[in-house]
Amino acid sequence: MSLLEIENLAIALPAGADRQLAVENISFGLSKGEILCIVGESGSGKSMSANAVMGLLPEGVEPAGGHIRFHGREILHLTEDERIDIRGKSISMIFQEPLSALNPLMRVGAQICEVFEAHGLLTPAERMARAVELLEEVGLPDPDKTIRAYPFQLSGGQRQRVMIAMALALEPEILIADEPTTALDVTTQAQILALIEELRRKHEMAVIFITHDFGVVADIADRVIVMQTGQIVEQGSAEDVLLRPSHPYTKSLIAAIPGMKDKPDTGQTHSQQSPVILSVKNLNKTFSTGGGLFKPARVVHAVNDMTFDLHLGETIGIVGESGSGKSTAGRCIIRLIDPDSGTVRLSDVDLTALNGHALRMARSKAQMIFQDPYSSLNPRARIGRILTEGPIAHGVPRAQALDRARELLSLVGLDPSAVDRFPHEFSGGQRQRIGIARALALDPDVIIADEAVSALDVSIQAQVLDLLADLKARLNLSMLFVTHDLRVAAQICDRIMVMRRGQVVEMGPSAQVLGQPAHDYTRSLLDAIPGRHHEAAMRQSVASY
Amino acid sequence: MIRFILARLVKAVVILLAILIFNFLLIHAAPGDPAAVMAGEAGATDEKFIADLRARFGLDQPFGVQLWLYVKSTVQLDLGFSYRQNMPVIDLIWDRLPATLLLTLTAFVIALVLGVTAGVLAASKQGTWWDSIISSMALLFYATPLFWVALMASLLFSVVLGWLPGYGYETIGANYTGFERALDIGKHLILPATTLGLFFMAVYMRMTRASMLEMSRLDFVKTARAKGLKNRVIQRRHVLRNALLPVITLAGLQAGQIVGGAVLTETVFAWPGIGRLLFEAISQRDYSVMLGVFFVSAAMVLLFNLITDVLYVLVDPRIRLT
Amino acid sequence: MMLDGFKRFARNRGAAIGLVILLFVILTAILGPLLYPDSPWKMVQRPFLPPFTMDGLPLGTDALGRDVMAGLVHGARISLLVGLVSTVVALLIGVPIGALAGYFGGFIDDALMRFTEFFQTIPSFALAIVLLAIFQPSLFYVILAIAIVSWPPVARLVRGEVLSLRSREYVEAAMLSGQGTLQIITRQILPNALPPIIVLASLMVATAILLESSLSFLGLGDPNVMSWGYMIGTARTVMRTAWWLSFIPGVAILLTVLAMNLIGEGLNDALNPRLSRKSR
Amino acid sequence: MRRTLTFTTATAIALALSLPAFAEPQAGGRLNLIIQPEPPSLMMGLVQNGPTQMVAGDIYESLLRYDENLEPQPSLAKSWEVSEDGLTYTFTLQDNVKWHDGEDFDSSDVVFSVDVFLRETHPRLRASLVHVEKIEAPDPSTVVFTLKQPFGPFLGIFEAGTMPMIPQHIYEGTDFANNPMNNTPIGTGPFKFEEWERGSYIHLVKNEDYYMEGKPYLDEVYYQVVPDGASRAVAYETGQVDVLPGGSVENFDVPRITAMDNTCVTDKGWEFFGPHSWMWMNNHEGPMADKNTRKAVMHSLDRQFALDALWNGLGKLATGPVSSSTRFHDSDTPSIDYDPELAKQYLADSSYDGETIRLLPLPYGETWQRWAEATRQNLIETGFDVELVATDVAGWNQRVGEWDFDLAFTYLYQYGDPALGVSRTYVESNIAKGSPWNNVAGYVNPEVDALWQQAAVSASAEERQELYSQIQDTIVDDVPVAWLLELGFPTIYRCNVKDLVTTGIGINDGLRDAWIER
Repeated sequence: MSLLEIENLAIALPAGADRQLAVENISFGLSKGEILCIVGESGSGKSMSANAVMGLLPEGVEPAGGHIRFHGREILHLTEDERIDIRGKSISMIFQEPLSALNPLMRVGAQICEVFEAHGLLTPAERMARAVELLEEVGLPDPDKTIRAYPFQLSGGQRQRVMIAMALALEPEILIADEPTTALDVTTQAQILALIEELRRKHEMAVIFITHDFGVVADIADRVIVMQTGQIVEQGSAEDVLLRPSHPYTKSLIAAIPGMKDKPDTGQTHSQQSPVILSVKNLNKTFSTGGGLFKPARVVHAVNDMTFDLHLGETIGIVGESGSGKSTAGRCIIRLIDPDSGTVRLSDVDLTALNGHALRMARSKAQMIFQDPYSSLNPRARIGRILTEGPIAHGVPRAQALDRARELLSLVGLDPSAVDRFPHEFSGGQRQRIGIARALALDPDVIIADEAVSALDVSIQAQVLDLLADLKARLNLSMLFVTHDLRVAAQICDRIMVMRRGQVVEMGPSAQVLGQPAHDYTRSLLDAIPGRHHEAAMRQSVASY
Repeated sequence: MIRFILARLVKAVVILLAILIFNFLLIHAAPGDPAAVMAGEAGATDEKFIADLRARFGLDQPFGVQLWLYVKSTVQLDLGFSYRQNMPVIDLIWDRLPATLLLTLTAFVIALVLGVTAGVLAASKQGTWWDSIISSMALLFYATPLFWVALMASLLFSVVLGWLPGYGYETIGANYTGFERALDIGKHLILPATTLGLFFMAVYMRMTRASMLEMSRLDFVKTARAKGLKNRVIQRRHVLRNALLPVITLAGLQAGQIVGGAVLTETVFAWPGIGRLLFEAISQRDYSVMLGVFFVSAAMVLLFNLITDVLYVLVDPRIRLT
Repeated sequence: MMLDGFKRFARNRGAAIGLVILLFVILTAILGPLLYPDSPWKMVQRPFLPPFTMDGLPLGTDALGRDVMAGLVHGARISLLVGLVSTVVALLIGVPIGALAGYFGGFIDDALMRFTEFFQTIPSFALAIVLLAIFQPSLFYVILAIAIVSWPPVARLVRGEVLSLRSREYVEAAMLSGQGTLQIITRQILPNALPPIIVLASLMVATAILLESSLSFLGLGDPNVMSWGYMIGTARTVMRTAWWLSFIPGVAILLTVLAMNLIGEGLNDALNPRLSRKSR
Repeated sequence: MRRTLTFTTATAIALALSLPAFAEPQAGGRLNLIIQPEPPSLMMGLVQNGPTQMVAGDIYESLLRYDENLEPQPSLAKSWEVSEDGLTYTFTLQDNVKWHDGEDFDSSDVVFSVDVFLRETHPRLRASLVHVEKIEAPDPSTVVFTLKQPFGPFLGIFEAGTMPMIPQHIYEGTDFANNPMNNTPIGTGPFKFEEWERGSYIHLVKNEDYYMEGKPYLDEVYYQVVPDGASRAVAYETGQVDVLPGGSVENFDVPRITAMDNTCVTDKGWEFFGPHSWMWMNNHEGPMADKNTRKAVMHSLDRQFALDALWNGLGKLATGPVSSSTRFHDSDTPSIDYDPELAKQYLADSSYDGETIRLLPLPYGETWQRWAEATRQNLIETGFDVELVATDVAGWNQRVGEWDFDLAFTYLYQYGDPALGVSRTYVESNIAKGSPWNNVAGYVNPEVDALWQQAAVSASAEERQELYSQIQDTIVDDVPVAWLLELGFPTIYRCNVKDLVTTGIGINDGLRDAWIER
């Protein structure tokens, strides 16, 4: 008998939602010590069944049928008191965003001790001692000190370790992990995955791991469930699903994973011979924060002496983890942030020497594509206005600008009639296309794409990347591609620049940086890419169908 | 922590200095001459009398000199001399300040305690008739003119029902001492403090309710539930503590309004505080008293702000430790 | 999005009640002079006539034998006028200050916010009293004084909104597309900061009406216009003999302010489901 | 319609006053009075405003006091003589008078008070002292005033508010204004200063060493400070105070309070002051410079309505510049009546063409504000365009003093004699910007000026009467100001408080004789 058994589960959404049932016909089992991955894109309902197990469905969302059995006992319709008994003790849970999942006003020790307190176990002193042990077990440095820390004093990875410690406190039989590594840097993600794997083995704990990332699935899953719009489309052992996917949706997802080897090596020589379009020399930017009368300011060197040339038609990837300064660099180049020193020459104009009107005019030659498709379009402006404001500001007559806007929409694969609509009428991927159209509206020489595909689901991501590659080839665009994802960079960049704490640690042709990294840091980044070791196999499996 | 308070103090001092100069300019821009008022109340007058008065007021000095003297002496805690009341301003204020502090602090505490309690109750019973009643009451108090409530309260509780004294600070000439006196003052305090507190109670209640509901939606509350904590504990330890932060901020911002409201309350209830002193001084153009009361009430507001800042810091480690 | 907001607003029962009351008050203000063409100051009957005792004088007369109903009707105009105009003036002061501070940040932000903080530190009611003592109470200065003491929250709110909107990517995109600063603030940022400003403004109208009545109560209103605050201020001395004289306009203020608050709450729920409660 | 109103207050007053106090005075008890507003100081030599006089009138005394017909009565002087030529006034002082600190009071205190202290500090007395040649103290109980020329009203200036006796041993040689003893006043009066809790009350206690055997009867007196009119009414109703002096509750509240049990009311006790109200009309410039406009204003005013609706029928219509309680009032002077039609005629004959008339109410509370509103309505109905200009006390002083008005309410005391309290507002020599208390209207009539001059220095009462009658006839025809009412201020008290108002000065010096019946 399975540890946990879910049978024909259906969960109803409140009236007025886009569909009636969040999930339906969900049936699966979970055995002791097993890691079960539930994979799906946003809106697939992948978190719902896990939340239902905990009795933590969002307000208004109710189970509509089916069974959840834990050790054979029905737990779908327990009273609150009975649930409290299970929560934290038999089944525990960790979440995506460890900062907001911890109470900002309580020390982490106290928050761990609460788990024992909730179930009336141990004396306060014993609880503290246990908390220290737990912190040690999840690999936090200096647990005696950390236990008195507040969440904001820890890094993202450390916070997630605290969450895990908390979840482990009563040695539950099941751990539900809801996208626990999505908010983390890739190296941290690798560590957390390793930790979960290790703890699972040590405590013989079953894990339900919810994720959107097939790489992660490949790394840790024993069994996989693939979900699409509230339905299970495929489930089976990890090997079966990943290497022999049967459902077209699963296949398309696997195919959409950005690969490392997609980029042909030829581009490099071609673009290196063309003229330099953007030249950055000795660019520096420091931030100082929290300075005050009685407090020394903290200085962060966000961009440290950056120098490179971008050739016509070339794409350079700027890759790094959060806080590496990659976005700051992009914004300094385009003068959204004023650099402290250094020069940025765009064609023949030194952007750092300009100001006011001259800067506004010159900057039309360098445009940007932004990360968040939801905040990059003015919610109160029609698409037509969004696409024409720039040209009109540069003196193009309105009618002409509007014609051009329609053209651009077709170019990025949208219907020209979109000019009359508002951003909220479009999906994330469509908005990103509009963002790209806007960047193109001013016929720029250089485009800076700042994490342009990071917020998108993997299948959309692939489409947008294809679009960019296509546009690049057709329009001979020169591009700076800022991203945290080496796989994405590999797909589209001619050269790659790796940044860490404001420093460029390595720069070279993509194949070289990815294939024979010269710097340890690059190597550690590459190693941490989830699913890396299974990639070739997976790719082949999809290709063979 | 100490550094934080020091920084706040320095800021407060700068604001106080700015207020000093501002008040001085403002009030000297006013038409009307205190010498003329005093002369008038003396029943008759002649040139010499007014000239003498002007000299005694320092009103014959150049404007800049008056300002400089004012700032200089205020910094030395000398708020000038009220020739109308024939007393140093600081003494007048000192006499009245305890009454105002008692009134405003009591009102503040009433408002905060009742407001937060009601807010918590309403939030925890969201959607029930408890919630509706509390929310409606709060809306009602929020919309009622303070002076009108004061009038109606004194009419009802003092005149019609005769339960509570309707004016004053204590029973005059009763010569109570010790506990009896405290009790007597306490009785006199009930009506003014409650009416002054009602409006702010409504504000805090609404804020607490909204903030509690907002906090309940946050992830860490879900974490707390996932731990198996009882709802009561979650509400108190996780939701309320976090929900109090915006309430504290709001309370700090409204300190000025409480002091301002005291002018009305003190006038209606004959409460001998600085609010009433201010109103009297304004109608009599007693410059030094006006300036002094202004300065002191602004200082009071800054003190309130400082207290709420410290409270905030005590509750929120993020400020204390960065 | 706006349409959704309107639906949510209309579904809110409190807001609907508020809207009905407010419409009634507005109608009274507009039609009042037609129904009561005579000056509300006209002494028409013997003083202190209680309500419902004489035809044509449904609410009786005040201390000078003036028609209370006429006063109430004419007072509606003044209360609304003071509430609306002073709010508009406060917005005209507060929005630019907040927008500039939030957009430019740094020194400008510091300077403007110190300035705002300074106005917030002075007890606002006392400031209004002093301003009127200086300017002499007339409708113009009453409105000005109320506006002067009520703009700081606007500035703070707008600053906060602008500060967060300023770093939105579409604003950066607008900068890159060559739009000028003024255009960015007015076309890209402020329209998106509008919902919380509208909510705050509706609440400010309520506060301004209360403030006007408080000032009139202390005798600092314009003596040439009949306002509700004036009526209570006048009736306060005779509250013991003619309690209805202060009760009736008090209820009028209460209802109007309540209506504004209900509408404000409705707007808040409709326009910023999660936002703006913090901002006050 | 309005005329048919009945006001019961007036009848109540008549009843209360018709009961003379036959009973034997009883000693002891405490009296609580309202004092409004709180006085700035109790040192009556330095400050002479109303509240100061009311409280300090029990602490300080002068040589004389005056009955309701303004006949002089003994106070610190037990007798006095006036020489035939009206130039020498000789006062004999009471025996055994002591200051509150135990020092003896004698004639040198009188000389110091008048010749040194008050000459320096008291503008109103200073104006009268110009007639005085010298003041001498031939022996400790005798004081002799020698005048430069006869001064008709001279015997009327020995009231405590005009000429308080100041202790020489405390003030001689000091800076009067900054003497620390100003906060603990020392006088010779029936009550001693005990405590002043600012913002709350002033506490006086019985002077055990008072020179009159058995007096005062009361043990202690509390003057309570309550700033709000409604609260003052509550204080009386709840029994916390026993006496509401004139002006301490709004007139609108008077009928209700006087209807209470055990409550008496009197409008006596103001004869010496003769509070006389009028509207200043700006004769200097603007519409009111035209006599016809002024007459139009005067005929527009429904003063009887004001008297009934605003003053509860207490007081009288003023017939001219001199109050009926002041000496030399001429009741035959033709008065100007309410006549809207006549007013419209005068207005049509005037140069007025629709300018906005700026009307300044007196910022002394609700009654005055209502009065201004009613007046504005009266004037609007005649055809004027009137705007009320709201001011506080300071702004009122400024505007009136700077002649920045068209019409302005005011009232002034007459101090018993036209030469003391009336002529000052009508003579040309008293036109000067900066003060709201002189001839603010800017009335100029050299003929009348000469008559004022003559009347003041005449020693003969008959001659003075004739001159003053002539003056009243002329001025009433010129209408330099719009006379309104002789104000009646009601003193409201518990009926078991006896002998509270016994003089023309009222409770300002009345507590010497007051007692409480039990």
